[in-house]
Amino acid sequence: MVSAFEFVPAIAVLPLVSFVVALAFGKWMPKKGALAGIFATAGSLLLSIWTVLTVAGILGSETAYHEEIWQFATGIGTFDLHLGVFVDPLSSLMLLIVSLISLLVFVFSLGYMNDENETGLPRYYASLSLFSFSMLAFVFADNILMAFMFFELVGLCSFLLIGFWFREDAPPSAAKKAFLVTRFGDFFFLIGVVGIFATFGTGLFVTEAGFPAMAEQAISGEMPGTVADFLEPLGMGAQGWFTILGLLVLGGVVGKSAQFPLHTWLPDAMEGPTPVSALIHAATMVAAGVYLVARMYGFYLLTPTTMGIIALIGGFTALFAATMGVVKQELKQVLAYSTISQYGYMMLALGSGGYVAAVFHLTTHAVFKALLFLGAGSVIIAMHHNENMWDMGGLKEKMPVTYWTFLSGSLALAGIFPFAGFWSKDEVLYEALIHGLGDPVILVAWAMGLLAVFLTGFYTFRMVFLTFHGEPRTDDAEDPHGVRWNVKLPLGVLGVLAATLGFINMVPVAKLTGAHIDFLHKWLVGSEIVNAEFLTGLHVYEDLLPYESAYIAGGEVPTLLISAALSLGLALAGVGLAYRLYAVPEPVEHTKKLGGLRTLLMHNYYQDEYQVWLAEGVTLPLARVADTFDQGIIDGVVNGISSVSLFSGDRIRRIQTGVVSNYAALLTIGLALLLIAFGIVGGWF
Amino acid sequence: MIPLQTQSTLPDWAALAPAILLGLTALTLFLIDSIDPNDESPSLLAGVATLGSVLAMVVTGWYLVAGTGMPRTGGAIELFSGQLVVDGMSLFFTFIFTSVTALVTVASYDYLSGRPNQAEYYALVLLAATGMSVMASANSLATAFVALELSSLPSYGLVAYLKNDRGSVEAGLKYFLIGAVSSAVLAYGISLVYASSGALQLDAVAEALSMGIQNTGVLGVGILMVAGGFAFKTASVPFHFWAPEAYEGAPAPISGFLSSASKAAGFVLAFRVFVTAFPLEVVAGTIDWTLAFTVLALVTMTLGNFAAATQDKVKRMLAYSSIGHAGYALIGIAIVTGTANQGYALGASMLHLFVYGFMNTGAFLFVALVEYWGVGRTFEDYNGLAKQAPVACFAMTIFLFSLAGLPIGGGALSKWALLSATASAATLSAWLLAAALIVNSALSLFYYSRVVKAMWIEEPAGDFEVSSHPTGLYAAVVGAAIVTFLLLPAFGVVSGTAFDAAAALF
Amino acid sequence: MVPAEYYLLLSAAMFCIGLFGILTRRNALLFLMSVELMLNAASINFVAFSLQWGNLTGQVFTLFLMALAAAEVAIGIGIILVLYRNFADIDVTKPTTMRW
Amino acid sequence: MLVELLIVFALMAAGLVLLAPDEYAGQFAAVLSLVPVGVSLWMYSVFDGTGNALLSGGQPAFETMASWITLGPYAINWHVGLDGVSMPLIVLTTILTTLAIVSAWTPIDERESQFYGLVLFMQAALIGVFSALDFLLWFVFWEAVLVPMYFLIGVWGGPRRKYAAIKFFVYTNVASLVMFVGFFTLVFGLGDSISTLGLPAIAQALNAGQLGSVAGFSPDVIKLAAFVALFFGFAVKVPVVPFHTWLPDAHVEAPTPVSVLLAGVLLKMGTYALLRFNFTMLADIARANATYIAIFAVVSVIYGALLALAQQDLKRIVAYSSISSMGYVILGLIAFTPHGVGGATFQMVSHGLISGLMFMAVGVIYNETHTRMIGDMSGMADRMPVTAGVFVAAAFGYMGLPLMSGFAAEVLVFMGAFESTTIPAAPLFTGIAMFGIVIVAGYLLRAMQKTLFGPFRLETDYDIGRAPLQDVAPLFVLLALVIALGVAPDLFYRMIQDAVFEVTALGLGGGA
Repeated sequence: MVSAFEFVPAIAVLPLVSFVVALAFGKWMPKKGALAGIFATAGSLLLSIWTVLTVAGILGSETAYHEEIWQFATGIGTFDLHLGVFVDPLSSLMLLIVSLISLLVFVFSLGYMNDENETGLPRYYASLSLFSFSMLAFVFADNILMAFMFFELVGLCSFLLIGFWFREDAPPSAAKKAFLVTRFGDFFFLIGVVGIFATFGTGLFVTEAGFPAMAEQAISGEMPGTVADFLEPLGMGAQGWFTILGLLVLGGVVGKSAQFPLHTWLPDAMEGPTPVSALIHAATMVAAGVYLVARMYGFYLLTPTTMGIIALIGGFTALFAATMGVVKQELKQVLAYSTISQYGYMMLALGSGGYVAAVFHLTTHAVFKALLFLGAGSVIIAMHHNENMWDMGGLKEKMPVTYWTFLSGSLALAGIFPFAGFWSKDEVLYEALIHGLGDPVILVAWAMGLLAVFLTGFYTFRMVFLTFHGEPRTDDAEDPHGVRWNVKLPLGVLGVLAATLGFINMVPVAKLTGAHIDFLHKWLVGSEIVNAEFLTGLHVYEDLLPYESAYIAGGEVPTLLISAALSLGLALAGVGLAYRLYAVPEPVEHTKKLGGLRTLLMHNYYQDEYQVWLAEGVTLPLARVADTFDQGIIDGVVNGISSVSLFSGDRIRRIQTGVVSNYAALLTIGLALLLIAFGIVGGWF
Repeated sequence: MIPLQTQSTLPDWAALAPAILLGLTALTLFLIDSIDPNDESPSLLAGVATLGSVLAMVVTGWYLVAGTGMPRTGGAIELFSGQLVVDGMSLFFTFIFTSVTALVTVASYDYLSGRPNQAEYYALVLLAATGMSVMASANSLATAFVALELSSLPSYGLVAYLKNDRGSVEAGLKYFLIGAVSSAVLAYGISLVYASSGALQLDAVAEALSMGIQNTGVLGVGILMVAGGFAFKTASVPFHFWAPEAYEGAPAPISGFLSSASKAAGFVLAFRVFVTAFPLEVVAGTIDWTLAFTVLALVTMTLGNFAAATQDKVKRMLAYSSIGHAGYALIGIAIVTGTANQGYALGASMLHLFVYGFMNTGAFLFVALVEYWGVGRTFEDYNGLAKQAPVACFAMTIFLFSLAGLPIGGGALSKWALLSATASAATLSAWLLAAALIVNSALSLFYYSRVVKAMWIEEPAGDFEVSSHPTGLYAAVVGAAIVTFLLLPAFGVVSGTAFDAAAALF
Repeated sequence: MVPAEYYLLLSAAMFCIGLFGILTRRNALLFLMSVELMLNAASINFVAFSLQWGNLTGQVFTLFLMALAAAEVAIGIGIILVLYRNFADIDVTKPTTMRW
Repeated sequence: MLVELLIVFALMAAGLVLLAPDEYAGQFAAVLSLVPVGVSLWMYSVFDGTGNALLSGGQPAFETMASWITLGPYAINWHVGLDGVSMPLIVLTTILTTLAIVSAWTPIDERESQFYGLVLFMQAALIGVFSALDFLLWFVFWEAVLVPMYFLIGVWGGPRRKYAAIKFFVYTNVASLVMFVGFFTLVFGLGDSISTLGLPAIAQALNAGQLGSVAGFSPDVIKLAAFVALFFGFAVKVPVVPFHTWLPDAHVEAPTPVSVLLAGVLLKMGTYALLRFNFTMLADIARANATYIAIFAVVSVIYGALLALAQQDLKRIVAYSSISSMGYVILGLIAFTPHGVGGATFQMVSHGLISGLMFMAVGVIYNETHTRMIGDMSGMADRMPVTAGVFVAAAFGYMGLPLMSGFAAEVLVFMGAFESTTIPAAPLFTGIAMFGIVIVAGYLLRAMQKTLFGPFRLETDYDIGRAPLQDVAPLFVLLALVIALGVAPDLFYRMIQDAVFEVTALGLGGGA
C-alpha cells in the first residue's frame, strides 16, 4: 500500500502549481485563478487528512516520517544543506489546519473578491497559493534552515497580499512596514540559524543527529565534537551560548507572531483584503512563529532563561494588546489586537511549559479567528467596505448566518464555556499557574494573562454589540449588501468548529471524570517512534521540563477547577460589562471617560511612533550623514587628488616661460644643483 | 644558418651596413637634388629616402635575427680599433631609428607636398638617422660626441624647416641654442673625464678609472656633465626645455622623428657610456650615477606628465608626454644597481623605447595628418573627428592608449616591464620610481584619454569636411598602429633580443 | 711645467664666462659666441691633459671640436637668419609664441 | 582549445559587428553572442576539472599552454584553464553579455555597431580574465577590460558620462598598477624557484615558503607589502569602502546594459582576483590580518547599505547596494571556511545575476519614463504591471529571498563566516554584517513603495506604455536563472566547493 508520507511534499507542491497556473494563465481562467487554488488546497487538505490518519496509526504502523528530499548545497569538508520532510503529530496537525483554512479562505475569496469585481485577481490568487505553499512547506520542514526559508517566503506573500491594493497609498506602506518589521525579527532569527549550523553542523530538528539532541548532550556533559570545536575558541559555556541562540531564533518568532515589541506591523496589515487577514494574519502566518517554538521545543526546554523570557513576552503581549483592543473603532482593528493578544497566550503557554496547551490554543484560535475575520469580511461586504463599528449596528437581523457564526467565534475568543476558546485558554492559564507557583517569573506572566481574559471578554463583546445589536446607525447598515453561499459556507463550517473544537482536549472534564478524552494530549504524546527515534514526542519534552508543578488548595483537581472558574468568571465579567455599556439601542463612546489613557491607547502606546522614529528619525538621517560624508570626504579626497594634480600641473608648466634665456638659466641652475648635491654627497670639495 | 652570423663570411665593416646605407641614401638625395634642383618629383625623393631607410631597416633586422654581434655568434664586433662597436644593443636601436625614419619619410611625402627644398629635408632626416645609428655603435666618447652632433645639427635645420612659419623658426632657435649649450656642456664634461682618465674609448676609461681615481671632483663633475649632455638628447630635466617648443613648432613628422628616434639615440649612448665607461663599482665612491638618474627620472616623468595634463594643444601635450616617457625610460638606467637584475632593467627600458618609437611616431604622424587637413591644434578642434576619419582615429586611439599603458598595444607590456623592473630592484628609490610611475601613468591616462574623448565622444564643434585621404600619411599612421598593436601579441619577438642585448652589456 | 690644475682653473673660468654670456646676452650672435667660448674651454682641457697623459687623443678631440664649432655656427647663422626674417630681430628673448 | 574558441570568437564577433550597419548591429550581435553562451554551457556540461587550478593536485579543465614571450628570466605562456571557481563565472559572463545586448536594443539608438562591438570586445577580455592562468596574460586581459568600458560609459552614458568614465578609468588603472608592482615584488622575491609567471607555479611556490628576502627586507615584510598592494588593487575593483567612489558615478552614468555588465561581471573581477591572489597565494598574511579585512568587509556592507538608503536615484540605490553585497564576498573569503569561501564565490555569480536583473528592471522603467528619480514617479505598477512584477521579484531577490540565488549565497557566507576561526569574534562580525539584510530591505522596499505603488503619477511628460517584449524578455531569463540557482545552488556550488576546499586549508601554521 502506498504510504501517505510519500505524498507529503505534494501537499505543498499542489499550491505551488496553482501559483504558477494562476500567475501565468489566471487572466484567462473562469474565476481568475481561484479554481486552481481551490482545487490545489482541496488536494492538500485531502492529503493532509490522509497524513493525519497515517500518523494516527490508523493506516499502518509507520507513524512518523523523515526524509531528505533535496540536496541544497553540498559542502566539502563541512556540512551540507538540504531540504527535507518531517511528519509527526505536531506537523501533521498543523498541515491539516493550514490546508483547511486555506481552502475555506479561497472559497470565501470568491465572494469577497470575485463578486466585488476586483481587478488583479490572478495576482491575488497566485499570492494566496504561494502563501499556502510556503506555509505548508514551513510546517513540514525538517531543519531550521528550511524553516527559515519558508518563513521568509511567508513574509513575502504577506507583503504581496497586504499591498494588494497597491494603487492606494496605505496598503503599500503597510506592506512595507509588515515586511520590514518581521525582517528585523528575522535578522536575529537568521543569526540564530547560522549560529546553530555553525555550532552543531546541522539544523535538523529531530533525531539524535538533530541539534536539540546534540545540545542536550552538550549540556549534560557529553559534548559532541563539533560543538566543542565551536565553543572552545568562543570561550563560552554551552548553556550560555544556547541561551543566546535560542533568543536569537526567538527574534524571528517575536516578529512573525507579532509579539511585543515587534507587534506593530499586524494592525497595519489589516489594509490587505479581509480573507488575507483571516488566512495570514490570524490563522497561519502569525502562527508560524509559535509553531517554530513548538517545533524546536526540545531546544528551548534546555535553557530556562529563554523559557522565562518567552513566557514573559507572551503574558505581557496578551495583556498589552488586549488593552489597545478595547478602544478601537474599526472592526478589523479589534480583531488584529485580539490576534496579537491570543498569540501572547500561546507564547505564555510555551514559555511556562504548557506544550499541549499551546498547540491546543493554536488549533482553536486558528479556527475561531479565521471565523471572526471571515465574519468581519462578510460584514464589510455588507457595509460596502466601511469598517467603522460606529457606522454599523443592528446587523443581526439583516445577516443572520454571519451573526450566529460570528457570535460562535466571539464566544470562543472570549473563552466562554463550552466554546473552543474556553478549553484551550483555560489550559494555558492552568499550566502557567501550576508552573508559576514555583517560579515568580511565570507567575507574573500568568497574572498578566489572567487579567487579559477580562479585557478579552469585554472588547470582544463590545465589538459584537456595536456591530450587530442596537439600531442601524447609517444607511449602509440599514440596507446591507447581501452575501452569497461562498461566504456563508466557510462561515458555517468554521462556526460549527469554533463551538465544538474544544472537545478534542477537555482536560478539566477528563480530570474530573477520569475519562480519557484528552485526545490532543494523547495525540501529541505520539507513538513509540516519535519519542524514541525522532525525540519530538510529549514525553521527551516532559522529561526536559525545567519547572516543577505546584498546586493550590490541596491538589491537582481543585487547582484545575479554581483556575477554570477564575478565567471563566473574568471572561463573563468582561462580557457583562460590555453588555451593560454597549448592548443598548444607541451606544455612546464610553472610552472617552478614560481621558488621557484613551489617547495613549488610541495611539497604541506610541509604539509605532518610536519605531517610525527609529527608522526615519535615526536611520535615515544617519544615512544622509553617511552620504554627505561619502560625497564630501571620501569622494572629496579622490576628486581632490585629481584637482591638486591638475592644479600643480598648471603651475609646473609655467616654468616653461617661452624665453630661451630663462631656459638656459634654469638649465644652469638645475645642473648646478645636481653638481652641488652630488659634490656634497661624494665629498668632492 | 644565415651567413652573416659569423664574422668570417662578410668583412667586419659590413656590420655597419645600416649606417652606411643611411649615409649613402642621404648623399644620393643630395645628388638627385643637384641634378634636378626643381622639386618636380617629390615622389622620387620620398621614394629614395624611404627605400634607403627601409633597406637599412631590413638589413638591421636581418642582422638582429642572424645574431650579428651577439654573444651567441662571437660577441660584439669592434671596428676602427674599438671606436665603434656593433652588438645587439646597437642593432636593436638602429632598428628603432631606421623604422622611425621609414615612417617619417613615408608620411612626409604628403606633409611636404607643395613645399620647397624637399631634397634637403629628406637628406637631413637621413643624415640625422645616420648620426643616430653611429651613436648606437659609438664606443668612444669622441665618436659619441661626433655622432651626437651629426644627428643634432640636421635636426636643428629640420625643426626650422618651415622657415616662413614663426613657430617653426622659434622652435628651431630654441632647440639650437639649448642644443649648443648642451653640446658645450657635454664637451666640457668629456674633457673632464679625459682629464681624470686619459682615455676616451669607453672600456679604456673604465680601465683607467679602475686603477684609481686621483681627483674625484673633476671626474664627478665630468660624469654629471656628460649625463647632462645626454639628457639634452633624451629631453630629460633639466635639459628638456627645448623639447615642448621644438616638438610643437617643428613639422609634425619631425616632431615624431625627434621625440622617438632622437630620444632613443640619446638613451643608447647613455646606456652604453655609463655602463661601459663608468661601471658603478668603479665610480661609486665618486658619484652614484644611478641616484642621479633616479632623481632625473623622477623629476622628468613628473614634470612631463603634470605639464602635459593641463595643455590645450594636442601636439604640445604629446611633446610634454614625450618628456614624461623619457622619465620612464630613465628608470631602466636608474635601477642598474647591484640589487636589480641589471639586464632586465636595461632591457625593459630598451623595450619601452622600441615600442615608443612606433606609438609616439604614430601619434605625431596623426597630428601631421590633422595639420594636413587643416584642422586646428587644440583638443576642441579634434572634437568629433572620429566621425570623419574613423580609421585614422582608431589608429590614434591605439597609439594613445598604448602610450598610456593599456593593453591594446605593446606600450602596455613595455611599461609593465619597466614597472616590474622597479620591483626587482626593490630598493627605496626603486619603489619611489614605481610609485611615481604609477601616479604619472594615471595622470597620463587622464590626458591621453582627453584626446580620445575629443575624437570619439564629443560632438564636432564646427563643420569641416575631411576631404582627402593622403596615402603616405595614412600608410604611415596605419602601419605604425598595426605594429604598435602587433607588439602586444608579438612582444616576444623583440623582448628576447632586448634582454639578451642588454645583458651582454654587463 | 705648469701643473694641470691651473689649466683646469683656466678652462673652468672660460666655461663660466661663456655660461655667463649665455645667461645675460640677448643677442643671438653673442649667445653663439658664448657657446664657442664654452667649447673652447673644453678644448683647453683636452690639449692640456693630452700633454699630461702623453697621448694624442685629446688633441684629436680638439680638432673635432673646432670643426664642430664651425658647423654649429653655420647652422646657427642660418637659423638666426630666418629668425630675423620672421621676427625682425635677433633678440633671443623675443620669440615667445609658444610657452607653458 | 575551447577557451581560445570563446575568446577568439568574441573578438571576431566584435570585429564583424563593428563593420555591420547600425540598424542590424544589435540583432547581429545578439545572434553572434549566442555562440559563446552555447559553448560555455557545453563546457559547463562536460566540465571535468578537479580541485583548485592554482594549487597542487588541482587539474583545471580545458587547459592549454603555449609559449608566448620571455620577459627577462621568465617565460610567459599563453596558459588558460578553468576550475570550479572560474567556470561559473565564464557562464555568467557569456549569458549576461547576451542579455545585456538584447536589453540594449531599446535604449541604444546611436552608433550601435560600435556599441555592440565594444561589448563583445569586453566579453572577450572578461573571459580571458577568468580563464588566464599566467600572470601577465591575466593582466593583459584585466587591463584590456578598461578600454571598452571607458567608451561604453563615455559615449553612451548620461549627462556626466565623461567625468564618470575618466574617473573609473584612472582610478581602477592606478589600482591595477599598484597591484602589479606588489605582485612583481613577490615574483622577484621568489627568485629562481619559478621560471614562469604561471599563477599555479607562483601560488605553489609561495605556499611552499620559497619566498626569499628582497633587498634586505625579510619575506614576511615583502609578503605583507605585496598583500597590501594587491588588496588595494583589487579592493578598488570590487569595490571595498573607502575605495568605492568611482562606482556610483560609473553606474549612474552608464547606459543600462553597461551597468548590467559593470555590476554583473566587472566587479566580480575584483573578488575573483582577491580569491586567486590574496587569499590563495598569501593565505597566511590574510589570516594574520583577518581582523582588518573583516572590518573592511563589515564596513562595506553596512556603510554601503546606509548610503543606498540615502539615495533618490534608483540606479544609485542599486549601485551602492552592490558595494554592500560585495562586502559579503569579502567576509566570506576571509572566513577561510568551505562555506565561507564557497559562499563568497557563489555570491559572485549570484550577485552578478541579481544586480544585472535589478539594473535591467530599472532600465526598462527608465526607457519608458526617462527618469530614475524616486520622487518623480509613483504607481508605475499601474502602467507597467509586468515590469513592476519583475522589479519586485528582483528586489526581493536582492534582499535575499529564499529560493532565489541571493539567499543561498548569503546564508552560506554567513554560515562560513560565523564558524570561522580566522576572524576573531567571528559571530559578532557576522552578526553585524548580517544587519545588512535589514537595511537592504529598508531601502528597496522604500524605493518600490515610492515608485511602483500608490496612485499613478509621473513628473515628466512622457506617455507610459508597457515595455516592449525585447526589454522584458531578458528580465525573465535572468529571473529564471536566479530562481534556478536559488532552488539548486549545487548547479554551481558543488564545483565551487571542489575548487575552494583546498584554499581553506592554506596559510595554517607552517609556511614561511
